[in-house]
Amino acid sequence: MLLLLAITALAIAWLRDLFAAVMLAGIYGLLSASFFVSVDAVDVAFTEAAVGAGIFPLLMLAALALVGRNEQTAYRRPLISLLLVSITGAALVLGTLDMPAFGSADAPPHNHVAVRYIEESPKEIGIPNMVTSVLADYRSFDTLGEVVVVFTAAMGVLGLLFTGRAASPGSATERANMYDHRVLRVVSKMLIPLILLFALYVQFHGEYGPGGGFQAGVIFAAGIILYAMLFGFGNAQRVVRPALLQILAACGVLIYGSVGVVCLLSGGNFLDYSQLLPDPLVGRHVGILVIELGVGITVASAMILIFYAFASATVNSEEVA
Amino acid sequence: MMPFELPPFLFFYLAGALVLFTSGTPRAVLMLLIPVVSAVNLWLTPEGSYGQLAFLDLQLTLHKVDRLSILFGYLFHIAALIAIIYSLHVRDRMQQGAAMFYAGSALGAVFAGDLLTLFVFWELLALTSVFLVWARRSERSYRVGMRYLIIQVLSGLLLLGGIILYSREADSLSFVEIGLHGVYGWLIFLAFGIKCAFPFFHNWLTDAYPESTPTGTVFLSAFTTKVAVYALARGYPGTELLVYIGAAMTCFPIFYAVIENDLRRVLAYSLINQLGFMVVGVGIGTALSINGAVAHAFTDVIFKGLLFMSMGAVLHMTGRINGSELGGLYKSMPKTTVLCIIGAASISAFPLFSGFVSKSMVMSAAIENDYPWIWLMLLFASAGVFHHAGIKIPYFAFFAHDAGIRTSEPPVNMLLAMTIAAALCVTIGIFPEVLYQLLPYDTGYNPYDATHVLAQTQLLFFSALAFVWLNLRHMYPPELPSVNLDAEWCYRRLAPSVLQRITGVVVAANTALRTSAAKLVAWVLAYISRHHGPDGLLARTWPTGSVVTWVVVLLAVYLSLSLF
Amino acid sequence: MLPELYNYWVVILLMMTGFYIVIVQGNLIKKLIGLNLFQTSVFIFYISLGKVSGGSAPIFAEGVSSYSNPLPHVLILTAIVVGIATTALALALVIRIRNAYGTVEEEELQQRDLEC
Amino acid sequence: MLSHLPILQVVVPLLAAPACLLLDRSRLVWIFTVLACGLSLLISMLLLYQVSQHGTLSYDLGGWDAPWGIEYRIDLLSAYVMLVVSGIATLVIVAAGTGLEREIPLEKQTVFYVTYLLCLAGLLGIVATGDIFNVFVFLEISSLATYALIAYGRDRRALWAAYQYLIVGTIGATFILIGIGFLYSLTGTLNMQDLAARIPDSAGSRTASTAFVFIVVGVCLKLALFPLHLWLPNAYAYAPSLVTAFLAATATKVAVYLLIRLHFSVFGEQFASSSLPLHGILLTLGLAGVFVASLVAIFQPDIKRLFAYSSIAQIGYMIIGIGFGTAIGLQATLLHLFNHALMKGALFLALAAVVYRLGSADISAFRGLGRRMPWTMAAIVIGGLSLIGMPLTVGFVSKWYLILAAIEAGMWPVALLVVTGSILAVVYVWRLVEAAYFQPPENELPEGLDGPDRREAPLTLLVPTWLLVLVNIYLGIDTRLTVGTSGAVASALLGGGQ
Repeated sequence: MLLLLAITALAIAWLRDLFAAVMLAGIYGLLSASFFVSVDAVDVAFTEAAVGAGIFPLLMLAALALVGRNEQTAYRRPLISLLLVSITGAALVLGTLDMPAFGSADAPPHNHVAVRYIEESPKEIGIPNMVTSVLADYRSFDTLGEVVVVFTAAMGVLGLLFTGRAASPGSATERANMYDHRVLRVVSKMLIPLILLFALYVQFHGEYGPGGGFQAGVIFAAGIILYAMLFGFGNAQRVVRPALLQILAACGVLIYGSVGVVCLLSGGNFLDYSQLLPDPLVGRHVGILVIELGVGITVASAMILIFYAFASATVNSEEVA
Repeated sequence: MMPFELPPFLFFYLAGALVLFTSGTPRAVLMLLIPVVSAVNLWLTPEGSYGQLAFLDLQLTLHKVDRLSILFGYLFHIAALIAIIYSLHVRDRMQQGAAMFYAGSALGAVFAGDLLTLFVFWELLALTSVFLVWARRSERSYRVGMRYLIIQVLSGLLLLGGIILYSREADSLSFVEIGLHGVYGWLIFLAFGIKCAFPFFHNWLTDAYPESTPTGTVFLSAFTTKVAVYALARGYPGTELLVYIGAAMTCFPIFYAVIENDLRRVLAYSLINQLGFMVVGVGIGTALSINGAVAHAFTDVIFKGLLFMSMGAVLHMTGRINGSELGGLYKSMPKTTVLCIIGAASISAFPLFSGFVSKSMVMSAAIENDYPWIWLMLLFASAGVFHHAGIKIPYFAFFAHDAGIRTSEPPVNMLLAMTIAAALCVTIGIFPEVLYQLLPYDTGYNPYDATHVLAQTQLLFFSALAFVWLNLRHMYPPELPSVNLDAEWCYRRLAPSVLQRITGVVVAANTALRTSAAKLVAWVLAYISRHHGPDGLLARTWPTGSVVTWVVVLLAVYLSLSLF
Repeated sequence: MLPELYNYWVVILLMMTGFYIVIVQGNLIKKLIGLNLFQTSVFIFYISLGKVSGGSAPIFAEGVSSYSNPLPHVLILTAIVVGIATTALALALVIRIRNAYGTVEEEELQQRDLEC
Repeated sequence: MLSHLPILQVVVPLLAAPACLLLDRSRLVWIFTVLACGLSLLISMLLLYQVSQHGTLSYDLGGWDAPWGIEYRIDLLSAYVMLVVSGIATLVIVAAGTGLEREIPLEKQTVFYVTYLLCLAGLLGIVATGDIFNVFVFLEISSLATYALIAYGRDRRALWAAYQYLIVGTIGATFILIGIGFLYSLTGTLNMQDLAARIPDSAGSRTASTAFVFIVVGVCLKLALFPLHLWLPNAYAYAPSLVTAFLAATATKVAVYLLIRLHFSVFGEQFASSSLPLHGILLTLGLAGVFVASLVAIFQPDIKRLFAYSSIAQIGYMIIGIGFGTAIGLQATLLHLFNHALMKGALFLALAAVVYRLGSADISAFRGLGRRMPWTMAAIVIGGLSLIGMPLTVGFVSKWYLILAAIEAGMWPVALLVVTGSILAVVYVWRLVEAAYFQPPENELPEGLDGPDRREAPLTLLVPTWLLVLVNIYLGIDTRLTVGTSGAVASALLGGGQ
């Protein structure tokens, strides 16, 4: 598995065609996702599949459409760089020689903080998925930060690209590239509601199985993006307006944050859900649900916003040209 | 007694700030009032330390009054007042504001109770004074001011370095006798030396002072170097090295002064020469000699101020200052002429004039302490002074052949300032006790004994005779000021050619040294700009890859350093 | 020793490949792919840390006593999100660069800056 | 509510950001942003007071105890840095009220303010947290926001600069992440205090050394230590002027904070100096930075770039202070951290005023500026004097301690080089003064005709600038606050860590 990964990586380095490189990067994402499954990191695998094999290549392709797929072949002192990189790699290999062996159960990471997560979290939090417990409760502030990172990126992209102009209906750009594929359109018309449903399932199932707000948000976004690709951005933007998305993205963060503030007002520390309701365990449940919802909303709307921004950049650059 | 213990610099700084925002009569009144108020304040301040202040982990004393500092305090007040009167007609906010700040800084430095405060005012002195040079607002004065500033700041940096070392060594910052011990002693010595225009560090003075405005030079001549003398008197009394340095300072400017055509530059050289007497006095280090040095500083400020003022008046009225272009001005500026002659008599140490009273103390101290050679040098220098400052200045400006310039007396305020200075010169000359009372030590010295008076008069008489004779024979041509003839007649034993050659060699060596230094600097600059200039290797915009390369390199280096 | 640390070495290999791409390639998009490789290698590193032999996925189930460590998983979830957020922003930058300069090759960028 | 101050410090700007987006009118957004920044400044003052009265504060997020949950930990050092960051942020945002209109189109201003608040929240989060992974998260928030802010610059080179910074910054952050991973594999914890307790057990292991190396390199990238500084000049030069003012005064300072925190509080001085000849490296690189950057600054025609290079040089001084490895050296670093924020904040704000009026920060724009914009130019001069290290300004205080530290450590040449570096600063500051006061303006306007570029900068720009300048002078004379605080912090950090 890892060997495959390494080969893919080298192939990416070798390839000149950006399009192929992006595709390989997608495959690389899938491969690493399956590696994550093989080492029991199902949540991570799910996310990596959605991101590495989904959103990442999608964004890359959208950008490539604007930038062009051909790369120039001028390399900068490849030999020296190769040498440098190899030396550093060798030094690193030396540096890892006394690392705890792979999978050994008595390595320090497994015997300190993690013990409590594994042994106590089903009782303390009351949900089986320990990753969700840690993510949404023990270290929920990190997750708030993570949502804010997505929000920040969306804001950055917005500031950079978005002009606020929707493509005027009926213009040439209205018809998306894949508009002519009738079969695709019919199939996806049926598929998109399913995708959205699945997103909702992932959203609310996160406590029990792999999944949660982030994955759900990504999937939801993927559904909308698919719609946009097939039916044109103008149509998509009429269905889900960018202004609304901005508000939603902000609201998601605010929902998350206000849960924290409510906890604070009801006498606990920031994000201490046990204060939300008289029964601390139920309170935790509610807290986790609400913040996961916030995560989902922000991630979905941020991803769609980013995609819209890329799309509108396409439209604009075509108009300029 | 709170209100009477304010440090004097506060008054001047306040005045400086106000001057920037006022004009006309209020400004004039303000500028005149401030030194008076400040002087009264100083008069009422008993000796002691005031304005203690904790800075960093150090104890600072902003304001410390003792006998040495108070003498300079009075001196600077007098000088400031005279210079202010002299410059009342000037309508230039920047110049007058800077002058007030400058005088204030000098006072601050003199009353600084610790070295760090001294350093602060030392730098402020440099910063504020440079505006007086720039006030002439010409390209040349800008360049000169720049050089001046660099050297002054350098002196400050040396001082700071010395102070830091000193504070570690002595664990205190109070400004007491330092002496040439260790690196810090030398650093501080050098810093003081630069400001005091020691040989090889004197160029800033002769460079900058003649380039300032007519009024600016009067201020400049009073403060900077005297602060340095004060600092030397406090930090390095009795350092023998100073005797030799001082002696050199008295002699070498004479060569330059004699060949110089710009009369204010002549005065600048003679300023260095007078400083030499003070430095010798400090270096000998006995009560008498220190008294002499301090007293000479006192009188020098006034008579040198008077001379600069009279030359300033000439420049102000005629727009010319080169000896070769002037002459015959006594017809149109008789009062200025008389005042200038009083100044000339003082600097030449005529009995009954102030220079005699103070200079003779240093000379006596040199004899008493077995420095016969030094005494001889000082004697030679005295004669030289008489020649270039006492005779040359008034003669070429006001007499000599008539250059045909017809003008009038300078403005009343200028005349008034000069009159006050002249009156002081004469008063001190006749009643030296007034000055002696103020001196740090009580020595009961009497300048008017027969030997002194006789020796001095004899010297002066022969010099004058020589000059007159030369002139009658038309052998002292003002049109060719670079020909140096006077020394031959002062000291017949020295052949004129030898002297001329020495002068030539000194000047040539100096020039050669400077050009090669300039070349070196230019080369270094070119080298630096090749790499650091906007398109140089180190300033270029680099591609992302090379930035990352550095990351990798650093990572590898760190790793190998930490693993092996 | 080899099988025990094999994972880390592959991680290092991936990391260095990513680096190599970032250093050598002049194309801004290719650099991003390289950066992504580099980041992913770190994910693999973390997840490898969390593996416990014989453990199962950290979702509570009756009768399972040994789980893999959930903490690295949580951290990497965050890191993946951070990674994609960075990529999105970077791509937006690349698009703007392309619009402003007309190229995404670094050498040409440098030349065009020198021209003006 | 007072017990919640540590979290409020971060959460206020963090949540103000999305709330800002909901307001639509840009004037309203500005007022809101100013309020949010002002509030966080107030909180940071209260925090500093609390910490100085009651000692270190600890705050468990989500109510979970420290090694399991995320802990916020405010000691004197973090309170001190947060005060700098939020203070500068507030002043800059006040100035943005009018200063922004010429640099960023109106329709993008809302998003700009949102990003600004996010950046502030990220920076404060880095400083406040006691959890090493949380550092990474907030580092990324602030970094992403920074990249976006830089890209707002009008010059197209801003884009490329932002891209470069993004690549380099991401590598830096990922390095830190790798370092965290190594540490975790060694100790099983992410809490800084817990780490500090557990690292000595595994001192000498290669893993620990490797972790340290990764973290140091990563942080050095962020703080633009020579030779990893290549991203900085362009980023600062082409970003909008106000952004530059904010970043120059805060971002690198937070990076320096991070270096100090990780070096002294997590790894501990003993480990750090035994695993790497770090002191030597830091001294060498710091000095190299001072000289190379100062020399480059001397020749720069673009004044923003000039001051960007001078920032690199000043960072060099801070690093030198750490490199001595003594309490007084560290104190010098902390002083300079604070003081440099003050002076660079003032300088870049004044530059923003110049750009606002003249549309350019080229040296030619400065000709005759002393008459056109006397207040702005005076601020630049005082800021420049501070940069040089003139007495009566804060610059002197930090240089003084730096030199003391050098002498105490017996490193004469270093002390001498520090002084020489100051002389280089004199030269580049002088170029500005010369242009402003001694050269005629490039295009002299007819007398009596008040063109738009003849006037002094608007008050909203001048007041924050002069506030900084006055603080600059005040703290240069009354040094109790800075010297006292930094002294206490330095001895606490070196006295076995907190």
